[in-house]
Amino acid sequence: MKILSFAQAIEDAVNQAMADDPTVIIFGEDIHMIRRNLFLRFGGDRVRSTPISEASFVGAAVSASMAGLRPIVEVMLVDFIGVAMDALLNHAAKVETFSGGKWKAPLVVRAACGGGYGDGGQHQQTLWGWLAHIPGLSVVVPSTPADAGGLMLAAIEHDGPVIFLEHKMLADYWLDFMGAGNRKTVQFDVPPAGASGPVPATWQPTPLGKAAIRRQGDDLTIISIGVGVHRALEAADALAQQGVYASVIDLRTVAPLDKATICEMSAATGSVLVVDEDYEQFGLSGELAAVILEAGIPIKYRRVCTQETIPYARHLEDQILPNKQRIIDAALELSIG
Amino acid sequence: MKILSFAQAIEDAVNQAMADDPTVIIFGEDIHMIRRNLFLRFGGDRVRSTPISEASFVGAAVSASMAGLRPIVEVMLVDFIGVAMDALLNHAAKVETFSGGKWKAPLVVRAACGGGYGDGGQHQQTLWGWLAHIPGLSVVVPSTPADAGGLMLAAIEHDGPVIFLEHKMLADYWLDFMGAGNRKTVQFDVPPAGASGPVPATWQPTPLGKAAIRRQGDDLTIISIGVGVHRALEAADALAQQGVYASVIDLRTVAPLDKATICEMSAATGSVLVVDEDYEQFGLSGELAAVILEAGIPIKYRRVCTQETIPYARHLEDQILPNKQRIIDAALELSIG
Amino acid sequence: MKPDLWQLYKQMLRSRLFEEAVKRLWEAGKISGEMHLGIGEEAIAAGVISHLVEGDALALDHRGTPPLLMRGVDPLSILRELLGYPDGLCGGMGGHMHLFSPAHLAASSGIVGASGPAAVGFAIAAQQLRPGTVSVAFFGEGAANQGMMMESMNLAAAWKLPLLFVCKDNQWSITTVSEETTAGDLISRARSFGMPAIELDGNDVEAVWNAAGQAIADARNGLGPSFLYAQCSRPEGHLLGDMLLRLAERPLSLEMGRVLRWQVNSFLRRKGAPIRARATSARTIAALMAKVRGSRSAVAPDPVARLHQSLSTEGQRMAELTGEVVGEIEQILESALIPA
Amino acid sequence: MKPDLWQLYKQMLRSRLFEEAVKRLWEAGKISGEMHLGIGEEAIAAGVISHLVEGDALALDHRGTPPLLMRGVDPLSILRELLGYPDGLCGGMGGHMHLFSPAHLAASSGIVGASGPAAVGFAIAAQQLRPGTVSVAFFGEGAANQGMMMESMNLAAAWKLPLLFVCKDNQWSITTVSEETTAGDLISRARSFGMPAIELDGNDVEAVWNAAGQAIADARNGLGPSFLYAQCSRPEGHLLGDMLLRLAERPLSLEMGRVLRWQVNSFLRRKGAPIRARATSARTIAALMAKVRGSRSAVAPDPVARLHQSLSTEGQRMAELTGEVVGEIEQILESALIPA
Ligand SMILES: Cc1ncc(C[n+]2csc(CCOP(=O)(O)OP(=O)(O)O)c2C)c(N)n1
Ligand SMILES: Cc1ncc(C[n+]2csc(CCOP(=O)(O)OP(=O)(O)O)c2C)c(N)n1
Ligand SMILES: [Mg+2]
Ligand SMILES: [Mg+2]
Repeated sequence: MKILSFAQAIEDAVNQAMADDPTVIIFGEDIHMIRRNLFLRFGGDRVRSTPISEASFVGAAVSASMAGLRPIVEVMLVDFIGVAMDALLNHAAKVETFSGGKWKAPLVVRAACGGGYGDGGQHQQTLWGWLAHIPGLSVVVPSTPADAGGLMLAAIEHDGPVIFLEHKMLADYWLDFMGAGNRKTVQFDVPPAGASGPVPATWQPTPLGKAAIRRQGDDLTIISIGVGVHRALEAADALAQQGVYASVIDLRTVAPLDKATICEMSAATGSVLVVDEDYEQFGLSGELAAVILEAGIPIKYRRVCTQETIPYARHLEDQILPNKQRIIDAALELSIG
Repeated sequence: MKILSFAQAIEDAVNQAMADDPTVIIFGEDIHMIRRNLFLRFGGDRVRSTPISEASFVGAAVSASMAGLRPIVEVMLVDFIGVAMDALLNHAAKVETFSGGKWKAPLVVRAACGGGYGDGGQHQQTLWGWLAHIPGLSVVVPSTPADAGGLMLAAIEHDGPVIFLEHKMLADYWLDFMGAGNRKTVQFDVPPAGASGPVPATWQPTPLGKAAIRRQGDDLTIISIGVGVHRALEAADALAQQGVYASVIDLRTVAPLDKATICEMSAATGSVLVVDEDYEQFGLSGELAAVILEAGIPIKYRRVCTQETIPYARHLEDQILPNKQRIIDAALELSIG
Repeated sequence: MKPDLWQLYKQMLRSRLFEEAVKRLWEAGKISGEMHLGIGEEAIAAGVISHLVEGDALALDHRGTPPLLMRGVDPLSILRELLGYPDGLCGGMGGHMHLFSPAHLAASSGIVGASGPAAVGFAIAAQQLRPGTVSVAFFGEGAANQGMMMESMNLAAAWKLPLLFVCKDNQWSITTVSEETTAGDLISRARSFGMPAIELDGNDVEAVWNAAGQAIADARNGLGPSFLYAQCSRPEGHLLGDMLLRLAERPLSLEMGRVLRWQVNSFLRRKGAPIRARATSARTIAALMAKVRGSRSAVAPDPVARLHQSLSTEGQRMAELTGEVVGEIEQILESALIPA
Repeated sequence: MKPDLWQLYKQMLRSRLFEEAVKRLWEAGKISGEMHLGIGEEAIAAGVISHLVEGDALALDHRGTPPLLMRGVDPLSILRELLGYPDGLCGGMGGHMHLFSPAHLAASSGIVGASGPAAVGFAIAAQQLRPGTVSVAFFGEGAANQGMMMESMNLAAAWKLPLLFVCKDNQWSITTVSEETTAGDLISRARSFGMPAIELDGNDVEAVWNAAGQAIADARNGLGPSFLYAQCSRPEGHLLGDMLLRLAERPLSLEMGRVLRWQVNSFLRRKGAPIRARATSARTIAALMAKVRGSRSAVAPDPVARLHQSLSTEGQRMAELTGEVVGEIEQILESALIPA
């Protein structure tokens, strides 16, 4: 059994994909350093560092994918997608429909996301539910090394645009780059089971749109994604000690959404708690409520999400991002109320 | 009683605001023609035509608002906001939080939205639920002339960023510009009560975050916004003939959301049908489900939204946008099921 | 090398007649939405497109029909797309701003400036997968102020991409005189990215053909991108039913009456700009309408008429060619209207 | 006019010592997140900021502290912001990339290129509400490739806005040598928008002061925007804990060992680029590290040291000034650490 860090798992899967398929190329800012191992192995033609021109190079990734390449285009942090949003909203997401299904755009937009290291509200967003609003985009958010590699491979192989988000609390190099900066004087709440773990010797794609059940419990169903899954599991442990037993679903992909698993697990407990680091309003947490209601499943419902622009100071940020205590409180409210 | 068209009502309110407050200015592409009456009255300093550089001029509106102006910045169609999204996502929406509440950005982003005239998927989006996902933005979508003027005045007076969306099926000049082009040979399903109606002699701001109840009925509650409200009212008339009585709520503002009215009216019927021209997934329709569930109100729930990229051909588009028949079908499903 | 002017003329005439057919169908209400014609741009499209070969790619803006036609896309399938039929080029899903032909690596967009990034991505794929092929971006002078277009010029030049930027300058972006919103000049702007930039008369197909030929050959040979800046005029206005054009087309008195009425209304209202500023606004609008009238006048250059004139010495051949093209377009029009 | 060099030196020294204090606090783990220092940019900031008066506005990037300090924002409140205290400049909500001072019309952003639009909006407000005031945008040479920055240059020039673009060229954007991603040169780029553009040594505060003074005076007089392009070097790297710098700081052998290890790993893997291409990649990375080492060397220009040297002839005055500034910063540091 191979053990890799979250980041190594992704790189391993990308390595495999690039070795197997010469049409896979990568571009983005500082890629020669951020992906130096790939740069050294696959050379500067396939691993290209760009100017700080996201609108142009994300747009270019769309047409490059239409012309036979399978680009992985990196925008560093998902927060920076604002300047390139037109490429996703009006191009990547719409090529297939506009062309009457005759043309596809198989690209991966890769970005780091998420908070918990005190970098302020322009660098710690997650935005996965926001991106998933646009029909035509798939949005993938792994929580373990095995999923990270498997979903990356699936994203590369998928015949449409996929946003692949790696959370900075899981991808150690991002956390070091932006949070630690080689310091021993700062601590972060990194979930061990997400930061490193067993992976297969050869990567197989993990299917998009298939949630994973991380824990079974009869009292309530916690639905989460990314780092939230680990927070939910910690909370579930604590809840179990108080006699409240929670299931924990890891969605793994926001879009497509695994409606079958969501509904089945929600029906089983009748109580649903959504733990979502993305903004609360008009996003993933609401969509889950709608999906369950549409299926005619009566539930009690709570959500623990990010309600505001993320503050800079770590103690303020800790209160705003979903944390174990908020999850426990909401779960208890659900199971009592 | 003054009767104005939807478009005239907005212009009338803007006229009033500009006359009363010299810090109100307008900029955007082709503004000298699109707002020619304002251009003629208030001159080229306050009504400025821009280059096709939305990222820059929407960003400029944010800082101009911070420096004492109250800009109304126009991006023609909300679809074009993609190229300027960073200005909203990372700047307009965050100035107040970042500055610790010490600085505000009182700007209005004005855009036309919506489909129904066969212009394809890059020019007919609504995106209101998408924009509302970002904490810090208010999103306003009037459905009548009186609301259009009153909400525009409120948007201008509001001390934060407001997105003001005017639907092309209501704003006649947009429909003529993009749909009719002076032709007598094309027809559109323009809701008469939205396109023209009574307005006050002097505008008062219509408060943001206050829904309007457009119809009372005991069997189900239809929640909608913009043109959808009119479609819902038509459907409600037809339903009444089949003995199904629907309430119709016009949200008027997506953010802030009038949770009190939504919950009260939903509890009253126990059946909620959301009619939302924006994309279905991860948006307004889901948020409404969440808000109602959070309030502990058990409901049956359906939604009639736009599920895909909007097709070009009018007969295809008609099937995808929420229409009277889809609303009736969903309502009957709810009241039988 | 000399261009085959007859061949170019044929393409230009086809395009012109096709656009005129589109206009009629649109006016009859059979085509929905906005309609931006490429009338007036035929020489630019023909002069560039005639250099393209299998594997070359095309990134188009909201006036994509002429380049697509000239590139060899089936005119009938374009027309049926515009009519919204399931057997249209894009199954009725795209429409006139979203015409896509994978076989020709040709993609359009209704987002101003989007042909820049699109051409960059096509050029990357060319570099990587099809060395010796090129990518072409068509766009208007207004689009040159869109950030992603400028970024694309930088990116193309920095990466020495096989790309040709074709800027069609008709002086207008919708109702705005682009000069007033464009600082400096576009030739200098392109050159500042280290790209060769050539200014030319977009009504002179031979000039376009020559310049494009050289630029495309350079691109094929790995010398990087170039910028073609071609003046043209667009008698049909920005789109069919153009508001400015409608106003300007009325007899002078009527139109001035209308402007005067706006002006008077605006002057009568208390509060507002000083009278001088209001008068300046009124003059601005009047000047715009005068400018539109000018661009509609009989003396405005027409690339098709111009080439027609110079080829008309061979009357017989011209008659035959015209007959052939008219026949083709008529035939297409007829087939286009057959219900699905 | 001659600048008051002592006053400029004082500002530069304050800024330097302040940034060094920030560095210590960051290293001690008391400041979170990324930390981009303005060390090396002091002459540019001082030469520009010293011309600003009440009502002028500042649009800043991710290295906003030096300009803010020099503009008169309370250093203690900045430091307490970085430490995340509720009485910090932004109540602990903003942090170092989002420092805002409404009183000084100064706003920062962590989005590269955002200071362009921000300065445009400030300049519009200046034109409209406070004639005679100006707006200044600070940004790096990397940001000059961001679309909204280029759009902003066009917009500012087209509208003759009272705006000064200050491009600080340290040659790097994070780990990328900006030259390699920037086509043409930035002076030509700015000039292509019809703006005056001045290239200068950003380590020479007098040169910056002179050029900025002229440009700002022009802007105040309605002559429109200018572009200042100032070379500088940034010994602390892109941010504290800079990865490239960390690598480059190791003794040569160790570092080369590391690169060799990557290289060998990559060479050992079947499939991938031909050996020559792999070797090129390895050389690229080695060259980057060499370049970083160069910019860290003792001979790298330092604007503070340079001015210090030329003013040191007046030893007594220098000693007094140094003492004063050191005292101020020490005092601030002490107060900054008092818990809320
Ligand atoms: C991003 C964006 N902004 C605005 C528009 C609206 N719009 C469509 S065409 C056009 C003018 C384009 O001018 P130009 O590039 O010169 O092309 P032309 O129409 O003159 O051929 C504008 C502003 C758009 N489609 N996309
Ligand atoms: C839109 C956007 N893209 C990327 C980044 C990440 N980033 C932060 S600083 C930086 C480099 C900026 O280089 P330059 O403008 O030269 O400024 P310098 O850091 O050298 O002062 C990058 C790419 C960002 N913050 N915003
Ligand atoms: Mg034009
Ligand atoms: Mg730099």
